[in-house]
Amino acid sequence: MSVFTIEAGLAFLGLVLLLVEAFKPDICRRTLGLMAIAGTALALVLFVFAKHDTASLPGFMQPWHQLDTLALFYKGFALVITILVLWLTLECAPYLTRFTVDGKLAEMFSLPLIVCAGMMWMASARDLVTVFVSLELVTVSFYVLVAFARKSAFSLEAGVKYLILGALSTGVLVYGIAWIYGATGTMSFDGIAKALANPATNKTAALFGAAILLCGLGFKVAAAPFHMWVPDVYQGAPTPVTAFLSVGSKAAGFVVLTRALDAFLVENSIIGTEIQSLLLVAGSLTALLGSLPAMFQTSVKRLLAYSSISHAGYLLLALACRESPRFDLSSGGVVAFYLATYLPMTVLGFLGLGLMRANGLGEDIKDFAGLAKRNPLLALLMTVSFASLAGLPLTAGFLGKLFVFLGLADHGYWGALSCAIIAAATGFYYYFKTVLAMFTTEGTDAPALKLSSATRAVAGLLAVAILVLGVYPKPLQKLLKPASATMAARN
Amino acid sequence: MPASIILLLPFFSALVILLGHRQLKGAAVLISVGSSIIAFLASLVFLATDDDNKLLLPFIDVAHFHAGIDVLIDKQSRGMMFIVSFIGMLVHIFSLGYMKDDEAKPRFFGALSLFMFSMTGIVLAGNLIMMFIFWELVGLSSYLLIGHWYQKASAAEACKKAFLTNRIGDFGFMIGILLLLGANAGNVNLLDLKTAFESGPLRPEAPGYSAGFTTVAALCIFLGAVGKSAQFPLHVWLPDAMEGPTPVSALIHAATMVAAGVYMLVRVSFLVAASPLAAEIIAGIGCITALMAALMATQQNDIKRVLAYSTLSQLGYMVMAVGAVAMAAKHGHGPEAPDPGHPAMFHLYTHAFFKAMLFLGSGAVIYACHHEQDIWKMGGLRKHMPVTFYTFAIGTAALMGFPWLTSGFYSKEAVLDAAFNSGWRVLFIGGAVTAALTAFYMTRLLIVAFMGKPRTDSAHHAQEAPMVMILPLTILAIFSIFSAWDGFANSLQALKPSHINAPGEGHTVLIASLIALIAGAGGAIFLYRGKDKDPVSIKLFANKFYFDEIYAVIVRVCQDRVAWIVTALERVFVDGIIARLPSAIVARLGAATRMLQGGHLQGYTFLLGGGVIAVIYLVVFVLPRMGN
Amino acid sequence: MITLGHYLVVSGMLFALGLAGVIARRNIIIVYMCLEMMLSAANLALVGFSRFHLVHGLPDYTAQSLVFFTITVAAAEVAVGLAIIVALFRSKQSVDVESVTKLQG
Amino acid sequence: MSVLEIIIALPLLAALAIWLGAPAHATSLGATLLNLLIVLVTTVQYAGKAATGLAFTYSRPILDNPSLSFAVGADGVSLILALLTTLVMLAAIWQIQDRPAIFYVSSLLIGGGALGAFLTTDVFFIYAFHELALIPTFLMIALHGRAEPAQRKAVAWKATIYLGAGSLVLLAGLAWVVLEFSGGSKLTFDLEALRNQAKLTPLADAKQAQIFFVLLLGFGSLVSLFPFHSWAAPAYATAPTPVAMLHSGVLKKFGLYGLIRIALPLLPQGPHVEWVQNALLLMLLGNILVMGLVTIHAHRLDDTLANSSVMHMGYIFLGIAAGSDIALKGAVVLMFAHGISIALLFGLCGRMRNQLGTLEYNKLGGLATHAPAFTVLFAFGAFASIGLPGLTNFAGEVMIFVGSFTDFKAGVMSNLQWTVILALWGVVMSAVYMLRAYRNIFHGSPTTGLFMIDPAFSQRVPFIMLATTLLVTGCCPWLLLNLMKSAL
Repeated sequence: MSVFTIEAGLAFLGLVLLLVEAFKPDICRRTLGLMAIAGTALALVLFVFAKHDTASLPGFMQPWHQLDTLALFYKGFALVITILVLWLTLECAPYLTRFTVDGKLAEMFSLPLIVCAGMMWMASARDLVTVFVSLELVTVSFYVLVAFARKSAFSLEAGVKYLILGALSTGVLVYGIAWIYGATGTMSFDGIAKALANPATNKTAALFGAAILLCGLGFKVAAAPFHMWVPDVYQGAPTPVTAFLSVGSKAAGFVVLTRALDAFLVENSIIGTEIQSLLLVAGSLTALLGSLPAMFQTSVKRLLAYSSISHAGYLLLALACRESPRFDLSSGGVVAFYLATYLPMTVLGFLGLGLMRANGLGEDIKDFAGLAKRNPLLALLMTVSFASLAGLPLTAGFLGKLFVFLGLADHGYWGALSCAIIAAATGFYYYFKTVLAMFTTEGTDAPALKLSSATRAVAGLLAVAILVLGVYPKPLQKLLKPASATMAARN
Repeated sequence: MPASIILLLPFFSALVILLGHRQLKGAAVLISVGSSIIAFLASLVFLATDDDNKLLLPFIDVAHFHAGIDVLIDKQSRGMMFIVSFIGMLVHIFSLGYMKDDEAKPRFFGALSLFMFSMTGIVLAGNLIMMFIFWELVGLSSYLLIGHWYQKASAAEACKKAFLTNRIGDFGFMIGILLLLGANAGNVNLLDLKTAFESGPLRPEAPGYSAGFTTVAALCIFLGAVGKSAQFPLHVWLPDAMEGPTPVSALIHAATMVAAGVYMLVRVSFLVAASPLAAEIIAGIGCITALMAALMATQQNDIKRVLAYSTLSQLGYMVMAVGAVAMAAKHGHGPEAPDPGHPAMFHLYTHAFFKAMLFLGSGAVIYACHHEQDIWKMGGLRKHMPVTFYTFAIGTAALMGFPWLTSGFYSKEAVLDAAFNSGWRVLFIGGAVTAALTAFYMTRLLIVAFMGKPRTDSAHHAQEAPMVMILPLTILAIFSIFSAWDGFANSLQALKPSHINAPGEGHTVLIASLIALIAGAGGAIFLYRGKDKDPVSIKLFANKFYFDEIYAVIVRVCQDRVAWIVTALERVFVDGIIARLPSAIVARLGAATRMLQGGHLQGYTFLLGGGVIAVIYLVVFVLPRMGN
Repeated sequence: MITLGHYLVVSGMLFALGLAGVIARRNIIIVYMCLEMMLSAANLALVGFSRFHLVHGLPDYTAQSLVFFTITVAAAEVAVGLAIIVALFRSKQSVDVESVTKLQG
Repeated sequence: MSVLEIIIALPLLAALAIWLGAPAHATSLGATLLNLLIVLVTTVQYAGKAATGLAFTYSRPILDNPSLSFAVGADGVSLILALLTTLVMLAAIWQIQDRPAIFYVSSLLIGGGALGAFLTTDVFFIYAFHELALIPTFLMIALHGRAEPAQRKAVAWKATIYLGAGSLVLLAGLAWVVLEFSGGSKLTFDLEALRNQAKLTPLADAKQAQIFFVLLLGFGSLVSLFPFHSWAAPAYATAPTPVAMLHSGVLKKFGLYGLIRIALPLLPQGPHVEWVQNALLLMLLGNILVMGLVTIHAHRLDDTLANSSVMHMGYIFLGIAAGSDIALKGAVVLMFAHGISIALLFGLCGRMRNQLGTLEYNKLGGLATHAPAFTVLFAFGAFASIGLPGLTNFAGEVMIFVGSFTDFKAGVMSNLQWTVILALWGVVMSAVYMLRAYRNIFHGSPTTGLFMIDPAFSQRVPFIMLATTLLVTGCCPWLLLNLMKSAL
C-alpha cells in the first residue's frame, strides 16, 4: 500500500465522519471521537508498514511528491500528534461542548484528520504548488477549528484574528512564490536550488522573492516579527486546537521552511549569506520576543503560547546553522529532532491545562496552586513537562537546545548564541513560576483532582517519552540520520 | 620514644576528657593529672636522650612539600621540655586544690591536657609548619582556659580578644613561613633552614640574595612571636587573659605559652642573625614592651594584673635579649667561641619557675580571700598564710633580681649584659630602668598585700592554703633560688650563657642593676609602707597608656565601620549591577515587548505589513551591501 | 510594447494597495476584500512571469496552474472566513476590527 | 555495571520509592547509610590500588555522533567528593524531624544529583546531574524556606535565575570546549577523550584563556564567585536546614570540581594567562576580603554562616588560581573540609532556629550552660572554618598557601603571592566573625526566655559523625591525599 493511499484515506475518513454527524445527529460524540482515533491509529500502523520510497507513489504524483526520510518522519509526526489531539479533544469534550452550537463536536473530530492529511502532504512536497495547496488545506481547516467554540467570545476573537492575519500571510506567501518563480523560472525546490547556484540568476529578484516567501512562512511558524497572532490565537482557541497549532501547524511550517531553506541555502547560493543572516536575526529576535513578555503572563495557556514562540526562535537558529561535518544531524535533522522532543512536552502541558479545565478550574497560574496536593501524579508529570520546556538536562528539551547551541557555537554565531542564552535563562523564570505554583501549599483547600486511568496512562506515557528521549535519544537520532545523509547527498 | 609519649599522652587524655567528661566525671581529673605526671617523668628521661631529628607522624606529603610531625631534639628542646612538663605537672597538682569546687572541673582539666599537648608540640617542632600547627593549638587551649568561666562577660571577651590578637600575630607568622618556604624550595625544617641561611642558597653571598627579603621574613616570623609573647603593640590581650583561673595564668600566661614566642625566636635565631635591621627592631620592641609594661604595673591594684604586667615586662626583656644577642654578634661583641647559652632562654628558664610560683602564690591568696583580687582589700596576710608569704617573697626577690642569691639575678644580668654589648646604649638604659621599676612594683605588691593589717573581712579570715597547693609553691620556691646554679642548670640543660658570672666590661652592668634594685625597692618601701590606699595616682599608667581604648576605636572604625560600608556597597553595587540591574532591564524589556501585543487587529496587521517591508529592506538593500 | 515590468508594477501596486487597505480599514469585510486583492496581485505577477518565461516558445504553465489553485483556495477561504465573520457579527453586532480586543498582553 | 552506578542510583531510587509511598524516614536513612558504606568500601578499594587515574569505569553509549554515553568513573578527587556527599547526605537526612516527605525526597535528589555529577565522566551527564539537583533546591527554598512566602519566593527566584543563567553560560563554555577538543571527525562529550585531545593538540594560550574565562564565569557563579555571589547568602539563610546543608556543603562544590576536573586539564594554561589570572585573583579577593567584611557585619547566625560560606570559596579559587599540584590538592581537601564543616554548622543552626525561634545575636547568649554537647559540636564547626590545625580546613588552606609559593623567588613577589598575603588576612577576619558569633551565642550568661537543651543522643549522631570526620581527616590529611597520588 502506498503512503499516498493512506493520506487520501485519512482525508476521506474525515469527510465520512462529517457526513455521519450530519446524517445521524444523535450519535454519541465519544463514539465519533473513538472512530477518528481508531482511524488515525490504523493509518499510523499502515504507515509504518507501507512502502517508504518515492517509487511506490503513483507515477503522476512523483514530480510533486517525495518520500525521503524527512518526509516520512514528519508524516509519522503528524499522525501521532493528530491522535493525541483527538484524544485531548475527548478529554476536553465536557467543557468544550458548552461553547459549541448545540453542544456538538463533529468537526472537532473530522477536521483534524483532514489537517493531518494536509500536513502529511506538506511533508512530501517538492514543489511550491504542492506546498501552497497543502498549506492552505491545513490553514483553512484551522480557521474553523480555532473559532470552533463559537459561543466563547475568546474563541471567536481568536478565530477572527487568525483568519485575517492568516489570509494576509497567505497573500504574502503567494506573492513571494510568484517572485521566486519569476527569478528562477521554476516551482520545484530542486529547480530553485539549481537556479540559485547559477550566478547568472538575478540576485535582487531572487532575494526579493525569497524574503517575501520567508515572511509568509515565518507567519506560519511564528517567527518574529510575524508572531503577534500567536498569543491571542493560542489563548482563545480551544485547548486541543492550541496544542495542534503549537505542535502540528508549527511542525508543518518548519518542514516547508526546511525544504525552502535547503533550496535557498544550497551550496554557492547567490542569496545564501543574506538569507542566513536574516535567519540569525529573526531567530534571535523570535527567541527573545517569545521569552521576555512571557515573564509577566498570568495565564498558563498564554504563557505556553509565548514559550512556543521562543521555541520557534531556537528552531530558526538551528536552521541558520548549516551542516557541520562533525555533527550527524543536519540543520533539518536538528529541527526534526527538536520538534520530536517538543511534541511530548507541549502536548503534556496542554493536556494538563485541558484536565484543569475539564475539572472546572481556570488556566491561570494561581489556579495551579496546590496541584501537588490535589493530584501528586499530575503535578509530577506537569513538572516533567515544564522542566523539559525550560530545557533542563535529562529531559528531552535539553538535548534539542544543546544541539542548537552546539551548532551556533560551532559556526561562531556568538551574538545569536547570547540571545538564545538570555531567552533560555528567562525561560527558567516563567516555567518555574508555574511549577512553583503547583507545589505551593498555602491557601489551597480545593478538592482532589481525579484522573481516569486512560488519562493517567497517556500522560504518563508522554512524560516517560520526555525522560527517555532525554537520556536515550539514540533511536530518534537513528530515525533522522538517513534524513541528513540523503540531504547531504542531494546537496 | 619519650618524645612520642610526651606528645601523644596529653593528646589522648584531652580527647578522652573533652569527648567523654559526662561519663568520666571525677576520673577525668585523674586522667589529666596522671598523664601530666607521666609526661614529666618522660621528660626527665628525655633529658638524657641524644640529639635527633626524626619523623613521628605523617601529616601532609605532596610533591616537594613535606610537613610531618617531626621532632627536633637538641639542648634547647630538652631543656624547654623539662620546664613545660615540670611546671605543667605542678600546676595540675595545684589545680586539684584550686578548682576543687568548680562544676566544670573535667572541662578545665581536659583543656589543660590539650594545652600540654600543644605546648609539647611547639617545643619539639622540627619544622615551621608543625610549629605553626601547635602554635595555633596553644592559642585554642588558651582560649578555652581563659574562657573557662564563660558566663562572665569579661572572661568571654577576654578569651576572644586573646585568640584574635594571636591571630594577627599568626598572620605574620604564616607569611614568614610561606616566604621561607618559597625561598627554600618547600623545606622549612629548622635544621635545613639553618644550613640554608648559613651556607646554602640563602646566605648573603649566594646569587639572588636579597637583604630586604631576609629582613621581611624575619620580621614576619617575629610578628608571630609578638602575638604569642604579647609584645608591644599586641600586648593587650595578656592582662585580660587573667580572667582565666589562676593556675592557668601561672602555666600558660606566665611560664610557658607566652614564652613560646621567645623560644621560637631562639629557634630561628639564625634568621634574626641574618638581618641586622630585624635584630634591631626586635630588640627595640622588646625594650619598649619591657619598659612600658613595667610602668603600667606600678599602678595596678589587682594582684594578678600586677603579675601579668610584670610578665609582659619580663617577656620584653627576653625578646630584647634575642635582638641584642644578634646585634652583638654583628658588632663583634659576641663570645669568641659559639656559646651554647642564650640569655633569652636562660631568663625564660628562671622566669618560668619564679613567675609560675608567684602566680600560684597569688592563686593561693585569692583562694584564701574568697576570690578577692584587689591588693588594697588584702593586707596582713603574712601572719595568716606564712608559707605562701615566704614563697611569694622568694619569688619577688627572684623577680627583682636580688643579687647573688636568687636565680633571677643571674638571668637578668645575662640579659642586661647582652643589651650592654648590643651597641645600642638605649637598650641597656631601658633594661636598667625596667629593673628599677620591677623592684618598685613588686615591693609595692608585697608590702600592700602581705604587710600591715588586714583591710577587709576576707583578708582577716584568710587561711593557709591546703597541701596540694602549698607543695607546688614550695618546690617552685626552691627552684627560684637554685635553678641558676651550675649544677642545676647544667643537668636541666638550661641555656645558661657561659660568661655570666664574669662580666667582661668592668662592672658597669652589675653596678647599674644594684642601683636599680635599691632605688626601686627603696622607693616602694618609702611610699607604701603602712599606707591603706595608693598615695600615687598616675592615670596614664593605671589606664595602660589607653591602649585598649585606642584599639577599641581602631576596631570600631577600621573594622565595624568599614564592614558596614562595604556591606552597603556590596548590596548597592555588586548586587545592584550584577543582579538587580540586568533583571530590571529584562523586566522592562519584557513589559515593553508585551506592549506590542495590544490585542488590536489593526496593530497586528500594521506590524505584519511593516515586518514584511522591514525584512525586504533588510534582505534586499542592507545585507547585500554589508558584503558578508 | 507591454513588458514584464509593466505587469509587475501593476501587481506591486495592487499588492501595496491591498496591504494598505488591510492595515487601514476598520471594517472586517473590507479588510477581507483587500486581502483578496493581494491574492489577485500575486496572481497577476504569476501570470505575468509565466507569460514571459517561455519554454520551447510557449509560456510555462506551472505558474498558471498555481493561479487556479490560488483562486480555488481563495474561494474556500472566503467561505470559511465569511462564516466566521457572520458569527462574529451575530455575537457582537459589529464587524469593526476594534470589537475583538479582549485577548491581549 | 559499575559500583558507581549503584551509588548514583540508590538515592534516586529511594526518592522515587518515597514519592510512591514508601516510609520516608526509614527508606531514606537506610539508603544513605548503605550508600555511605558502599562509597567507603569503594574509596578504600581505590586507595588500596595504585590510587591513580580513573577506576570503576563503565560506559553505556547513548549517541554515536555527537558521541555521548552514560560513562561513570572515579578518581581520588571524585571519590573524596562522593564521600563528602554521602556523609553530608546522611547527616542532613538524619537530622530531619517531623517534616513532610518532600524534605526527604529533595535531600535524596540533591545528594543523588551531586553524586551523579561527581561520578560520571561524560561532560553531558556531569552537567545534567548538577541541574537535576538544582530543582529540588529551588523548590524547597521557595516552599519551605524560613521566611514569609513572598520573601522566600523572591530569594528562591534570585538563586534560581542566577544559577540558571550561570548554568547556561557554563553550557556555552562546555559547548565551546566540546567543539574545540573533539578532534576532527566527531563531537564527543567524553571527558577522557577530550583530555586526550587536549594533550595531543593544546590550544594557543590566548584561546585557552578565553575559554577558561567563560568556564570560570559559568562554574564561578555556581560557586558564588565574587561578584556573582549575591544569591548565595540569602538562599542559605532562607533554605530549609537539609537543603542548606546539602547545597552549601556539597552541591556548591560542583563548580569547583568542574574547574578542577574539566577546565584545568583541558586548558592548563588558561588560568595562567595574565588577564585571566588577574581577573580571577581580583574576584577571589572580593570573595575573601569583601565578603569577609560583609560577614563581620552580619547580625544573625544564619547570615554569618551563609556569608562565610561565600567567603571561604575564595580560598578554593586561590588554589585553582595557583594551579600547582600542591595547591590543587589543597583545594580538593578544602572542598571536602568546607563541605563537612559548613554542613555541620548549618545543621546546628537549623536546630537552634527550631528550638529558639531566633538567631539574632543580641537576643542570644549563654547557650553553653544548658547545651554543652551542642556547644562542643558547634565549636568543631566554627573552629574548623576558622582554620584551626587539627581540623581538615587547616590542611587544605595551608596546602593552598604553600602551593602558591612554590615558584617563589626571594625578593620578587608575583601577583598571586601578594594575593595570598591579602587572603591570609581573611583568616584573621574569619576568626573575628566566628568568635564573635560563638561568644554571642554560647558565652555569657543565659538569656531569660531563650532556653535550649542538648538534643537527644540519637539526634546528635549525625553531627558527631561530621565532627569526627573533621577531626580524623584534620589530624591525618594524608588519608585524603593518599587518594590523589598522581598529580592533578
